[in-house]
Amino acid sequence: MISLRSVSLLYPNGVRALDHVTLEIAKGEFVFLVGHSGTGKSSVLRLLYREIRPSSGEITVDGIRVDRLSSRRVPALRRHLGVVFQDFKLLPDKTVWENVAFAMQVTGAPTREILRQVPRALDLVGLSHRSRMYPDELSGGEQQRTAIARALVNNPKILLCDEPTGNLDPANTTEIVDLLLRINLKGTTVLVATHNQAVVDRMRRRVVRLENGKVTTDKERGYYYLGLGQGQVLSG
Amino acid sequence: MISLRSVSLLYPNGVRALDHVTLEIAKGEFVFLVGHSGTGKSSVLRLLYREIRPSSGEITVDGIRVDRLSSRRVPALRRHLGVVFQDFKLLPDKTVWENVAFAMQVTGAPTREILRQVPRALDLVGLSHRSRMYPDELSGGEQQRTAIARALVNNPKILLCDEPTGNLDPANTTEIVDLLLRINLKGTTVLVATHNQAVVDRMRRRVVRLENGKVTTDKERGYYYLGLGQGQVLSG
Amino acid sequence: MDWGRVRFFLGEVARGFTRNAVMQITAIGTVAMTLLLLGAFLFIRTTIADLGNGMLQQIEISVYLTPDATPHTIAALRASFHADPRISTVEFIPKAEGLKELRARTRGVIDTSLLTENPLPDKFRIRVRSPQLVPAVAGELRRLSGVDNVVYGQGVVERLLRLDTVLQRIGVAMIALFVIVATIIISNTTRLAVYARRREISIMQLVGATNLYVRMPFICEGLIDGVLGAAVAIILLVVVHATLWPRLLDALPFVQFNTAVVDVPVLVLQLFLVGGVIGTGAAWISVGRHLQT
Amino acid sequence: MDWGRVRFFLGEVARGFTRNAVMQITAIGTVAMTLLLLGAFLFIRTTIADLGNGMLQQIEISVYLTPDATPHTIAALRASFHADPRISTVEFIPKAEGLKELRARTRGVIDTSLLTENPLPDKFRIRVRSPQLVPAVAGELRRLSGVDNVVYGQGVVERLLRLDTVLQRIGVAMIALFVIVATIIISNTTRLAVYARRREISIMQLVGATNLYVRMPFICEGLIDGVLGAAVAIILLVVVHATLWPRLLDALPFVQFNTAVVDVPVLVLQLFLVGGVIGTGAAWISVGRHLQT
Ligand SMILES: Nc1ncnc2c1ncn2[C@@H]1O[C@H](COP(=O)(O)OP(=O)(O)OP(=O)(O)O)[C@@H](O)[C@H]1O
Ligand SMILES: Nc1ncnc2c1ncn2[C@@H]1O[C@H](COP(=O)(O)OP(=O)(O)OP(=O)(O)O)[C@@H](O)[C@H]1O
Ligand SMILES: [Mg+2]
Ligand SMILES: [Mg+2]
Repeated sequence: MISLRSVSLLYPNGVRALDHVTLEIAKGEFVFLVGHSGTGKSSVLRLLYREIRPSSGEITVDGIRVDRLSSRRVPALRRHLGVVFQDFKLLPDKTVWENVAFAMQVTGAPTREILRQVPRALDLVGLSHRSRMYPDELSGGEQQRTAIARALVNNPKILLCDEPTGNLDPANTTEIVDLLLRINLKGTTVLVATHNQAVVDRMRRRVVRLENGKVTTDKERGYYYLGLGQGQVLSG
Repeated sequence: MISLRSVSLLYPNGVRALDHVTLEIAKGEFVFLVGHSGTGKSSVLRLLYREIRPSSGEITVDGIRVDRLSSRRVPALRRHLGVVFQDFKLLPDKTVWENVAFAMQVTGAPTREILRQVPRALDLVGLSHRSRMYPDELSGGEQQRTAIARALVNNPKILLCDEPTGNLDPANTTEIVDLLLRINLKGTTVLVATHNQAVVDRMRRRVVRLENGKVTTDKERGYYYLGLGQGQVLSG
Repeated sequence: MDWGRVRFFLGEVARGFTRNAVMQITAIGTVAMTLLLLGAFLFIRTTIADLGNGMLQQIEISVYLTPDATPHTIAALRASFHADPRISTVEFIPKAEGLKELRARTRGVIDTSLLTENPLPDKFRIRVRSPQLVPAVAGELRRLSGVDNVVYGQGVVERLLRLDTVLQRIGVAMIALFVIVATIIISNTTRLAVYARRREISIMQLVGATNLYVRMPFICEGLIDGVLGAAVAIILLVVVHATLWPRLLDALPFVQFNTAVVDVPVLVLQLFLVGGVIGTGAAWISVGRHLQT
Repeated sequence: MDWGRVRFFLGEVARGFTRNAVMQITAIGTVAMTLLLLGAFLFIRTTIADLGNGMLQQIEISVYLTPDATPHTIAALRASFHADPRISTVEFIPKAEGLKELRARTRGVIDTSLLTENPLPDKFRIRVRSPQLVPAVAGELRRLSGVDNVVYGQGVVERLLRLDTVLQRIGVAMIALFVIVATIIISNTTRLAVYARRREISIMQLVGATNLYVRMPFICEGLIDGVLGAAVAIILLVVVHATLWPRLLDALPFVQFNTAVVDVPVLVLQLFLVGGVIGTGAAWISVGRHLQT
C-alpha cells in the first residue's frame, strides 16, 4: 500500500531530513512511527501526501508513484488519504462542521452523503456539541479532534496521523486510539507518528523508529523504546 | 503571586469556560493544571496574561489587578510573564534566534544583554543548531522548544506553560521538565497546563484539576488521576 | 444538479464577503475609485469631443464670384452645389447683403455712407457635411467657372483638424492609461487578498481541492467586487452629474454643451463591463500565483 | 544610544520589504500609479493655465478717435495712456494703416481701389497688464475727449475671464479628488497589508510589545512605500515628458506652449511630499484598527 525505496530528503536550507529510508507498509497494517523530535517523522508523512518531493528514491502510495506525480494529479491522490496534520491546519473562517464537510465537498460528494457523514465523524471524536464553533473558539484538544474528524470523514483507504494525541488528555487519547484501531480493523491502512509512549506500548503494533533520518528499528508488536540507540535495522 | 477569586468566564459565543474558579499560587510554587480537553486550562492562562478578561471575579498577578488593567498597561504585565502558548505563536518571518530575541527587544533590553541571553536560552532547549531557521522549517517539537526558549529568555518572575511537551519525545520531555524545575528552584513561579500523565506523576508537585470549568481537585504532591471524577474541592 | 453543491458554492462566495469584509470593501473601493475617474474622464471627453465637433461643423466656405457673373451662372453654380452630396447647406449672398454683414461685423467702424460703390462681390456661403471635407471641396470649387476666390479660413481649419486628431489620440491614450492603472491597482489588491489567505489556500489544497476549486470563489469574488465597484462608481457619477454638472453648465453659458451626446446607458454598461473584466482578470492572475504546488 | 537597537529597528523595516515583497510592490505600485495620474494632471493643468493666461494677455483694446481729432489731441491721449500704470503697450494706427490691415484681414476681398476716400478713423491699439483690467480701462477710455468708440470684443473677454475662474476651480476640485482617491486606495492597501499580518501583530502584542512598537515598522514601511512610489511616478513622468511631450508640441505648432512654466523641482517635491504623507497617514490609520486589545 505504501512503499518508500531508498528515499532521501534534503530541504532547501541544507537540512538532511531523511537518509535512504526504505519502508514497506502492507494494506490494512497499523504502524507507529516514533523517534526523537526533528528526526524526520513528519517529513515521511509529507512525502506521502506529496507536500514535498524526495531528493531521491521512489515512493508509491496505493499504486501511485508519488515522487513522479504531476501537480495536476495531486488532488486525486490526497482525496484517497486522510491526514491529521501536526499543526491541525483547520480553515479559520469555517466552523467545525464546515471544516469537516469541506474535505467531502472537494471530492464532489453528494450533499445527502455529506449531511450523513459529517455528524457521524464529529460524533466519533466527541465534538457534536462544538460543530457550530470556529477553530479559534476551540480548545487545543478540540481543534485536534476536529482535524481527526476531517481525516476520517471520507473513509480513506490510508490514514496518516501526525502526533494526533499531543493535545489530548489520557481519556480522550484512549478513545481516539481505539477509534483508529476500529478504523484499521475495517481495512484502512493507518500510519501514526507519535511520541506517546503509553499509547505505543499499550497497543503492541508494528513500530518503526527513525533516528537522524534513518530507520533504525522496525518491529512487529514493538514497544516505544525497543531498540532505541542500538542502530539495528530490521526490514518490515 | 497569582490569585483568582471566584473567576467566571463566559465566551461571547455562550460557552461557559470557567465557573467561579478560586485559586491561589504562592511565589516560587510549581503547579500543574490538569483536566479534560476543553475544560478551561488554557482559558485560565489566557486570563492571567490578559488576552481575555473575566466575566466576573478578581485576578491578581504579581500584585497587578489584571481584570481591571487598562489596555495601555498590558505590555508591562506581559513583560514580567513568560508564556509558552499551546499553539506556539511564533513569528513566521523571523528566525528562531530572532523570535527569541524579539521577546527581549520589546522590553528594551540592551543589545549586549540580548546577545548573551538568546544563545543561552536556545542552548537550554537544545536548539542552538537551528537558530537561523524559520519556524516553518522546523519540526513540531523544534517549534515547541523555540516557544519555550522565548518564554524563558527574559528570566520572568512567572512562567505559564500551556501543554509545553505535547510535541516532544519522552527524552526531550524529561529535559524540558527538568529545565522548568531548575528555573522554579531559582525562584520563578511556574504554572503548567498539561495532559502528560507521566510527567505529572513523576514530578509529584501540586496538581490542580479542572472539570467543566470548576476546580475539582487541588493537592500538594498530587498525581494526575487523583480525585478524578469525585468532584471534591480542596482549596489550596 | 445537486442544489446542495450550488448552495455550498454560493455560501463560499458569501462567506468571502462576510468574514473578510475588510478585503471586500478594499477591493470594491479601489474599483469604484478607479472607475469613477475613468467614468468622469469618458464623460468629459465625449462632451468636449462633441463640442469640438460642433465647432468644426460650423466652418463655412465663402465662394466669391467674379464681378461679371450673370444670374445664369449663379443659377448653374447653385444647382451644382445642391447636386454635390458632400455639401449640406448653400446660401447665396448678393453684394448688397455682404456689405451689410461687413458693417455689422466691424461694429460700425467702417462708415459705409462714405462708399460711393459697393466694393464687395456676390458670394455663396456653403457648409459641408464633415469638416474633413472642407479643404478638398474648397479646392474643387475654386476651379469652377464664375468663381473668383474661395475662402474658408485656410490654415485654421487644417490646424483645427489636426488638433482634433491629436486630442482624439490623447483621449485614447488617457483611457488606456486609466485602464492599465486600474488593472494594476486591482490586481495588486487581489494579490494582497490572496496573500492574506495563502495559508487557507494551501490548506484547501492539502485537503484535496483542485486548483479550479480553490480559484473559483476568488474569481467570483473578483467579479462581484468589480461589478459592485462599478455600481458605486456609477452612483457617485450620477450624483456628481446631477449636482455639479448643472452648475458648471451655468458657469459656461456661452459654450454649447450638448450633454445629450453622452449615451448614459452605454457608459453605465461600459463601466460595468470594465469593472467585471478587471475584477475577474485581476483575481484570476493573482490567485494563479499561489497555486503552484 | 544603543546602536544594536537602531540596527534591529532598521532590520525590522528591511525585513518587511524582503519577506513581504508582494505587499511592498503592491503598495509602491499603487502610490506610483496614483501619483503618476496626479503628476500628469498637475503638469497639464499648469501648462494649460499658462496657455489660457497667455491668450488673455493678448487681448487688445481698440480706441477709435473722432474724425476731427487733431495731432495735438492724439499726442495728449498718447501721453495719458503712457502715464496709466495699468496700460502696458500703446500703438497708434493712422487711418491709412488701418485700411491696409483691414484689407489684409479680409484677404483682398474688399477691392480697396474702389474706395474714393478712406472710410476708417484713426485708432490706438492698447494692451493692459492683466486681462481682469480690460473692462474697467475700456470704460474709462470711452469717456476721454477725442475718443469716438472703444472696442475690445465686449462679452468675449468677460466670458473668457469667467471660463478661466471656472477652469481654475475644476482644476482644484480634480486635484482634491485625486488626492482623496489616492488616500483611499493606499489606506486600503495598507489595511490589507495589516490584515495579512494580523496574526503577527497579535503575537507581537502577546509577547509584550507596545502599540507604538508594533506600529512603527508599519509606519516606516508606509513612508518608504509612499516615497518610493513617488520616485517611480516621477521617473515615469520624466520618461513620458521626454518622449511624448515633444511630439505633442510638434502636433500643436500654433499653440504657444510655454513648458518652462512648470517648475519641475517643485513638482517633484510636491509628489514626494504627497507620497510620503499619504503612505505614512494611510499606514497610521490602518494599523490602528488592529491594535485594539
Ligand atoms: N520546510 C522545511 N524546511 C527546511 N527544513 C525543515 C523543514 N521541515 C522540517 N525541516 C527540518 O527537517 C528535520 C525533520 O523535520 P520533521 O518535521 O520531519 O521532524 P519530526 O520527526 O516530525 O519532529 P517532531 O517530532 O518534532 O515533529 C528537522 O530538523 C527540521 O528542522
Ligand atoms: N475564543 C473562544 N471563544 C469561544 N469559546 C472558546 C474560546 N476559546 C475556548 N473556548 C471554549 O472554552 C472551553 C475551554 O477552552 P480551553 O481552551 O480553556 O480548554 P483547555 O482546557 O485548554 O482544553 P485543551 O486541553 O483541549 O487545550 C472549550 O470548550 C472551548 O470550546
Ligand atoms: Mg513532526
Ligand atoms: Mg488548551
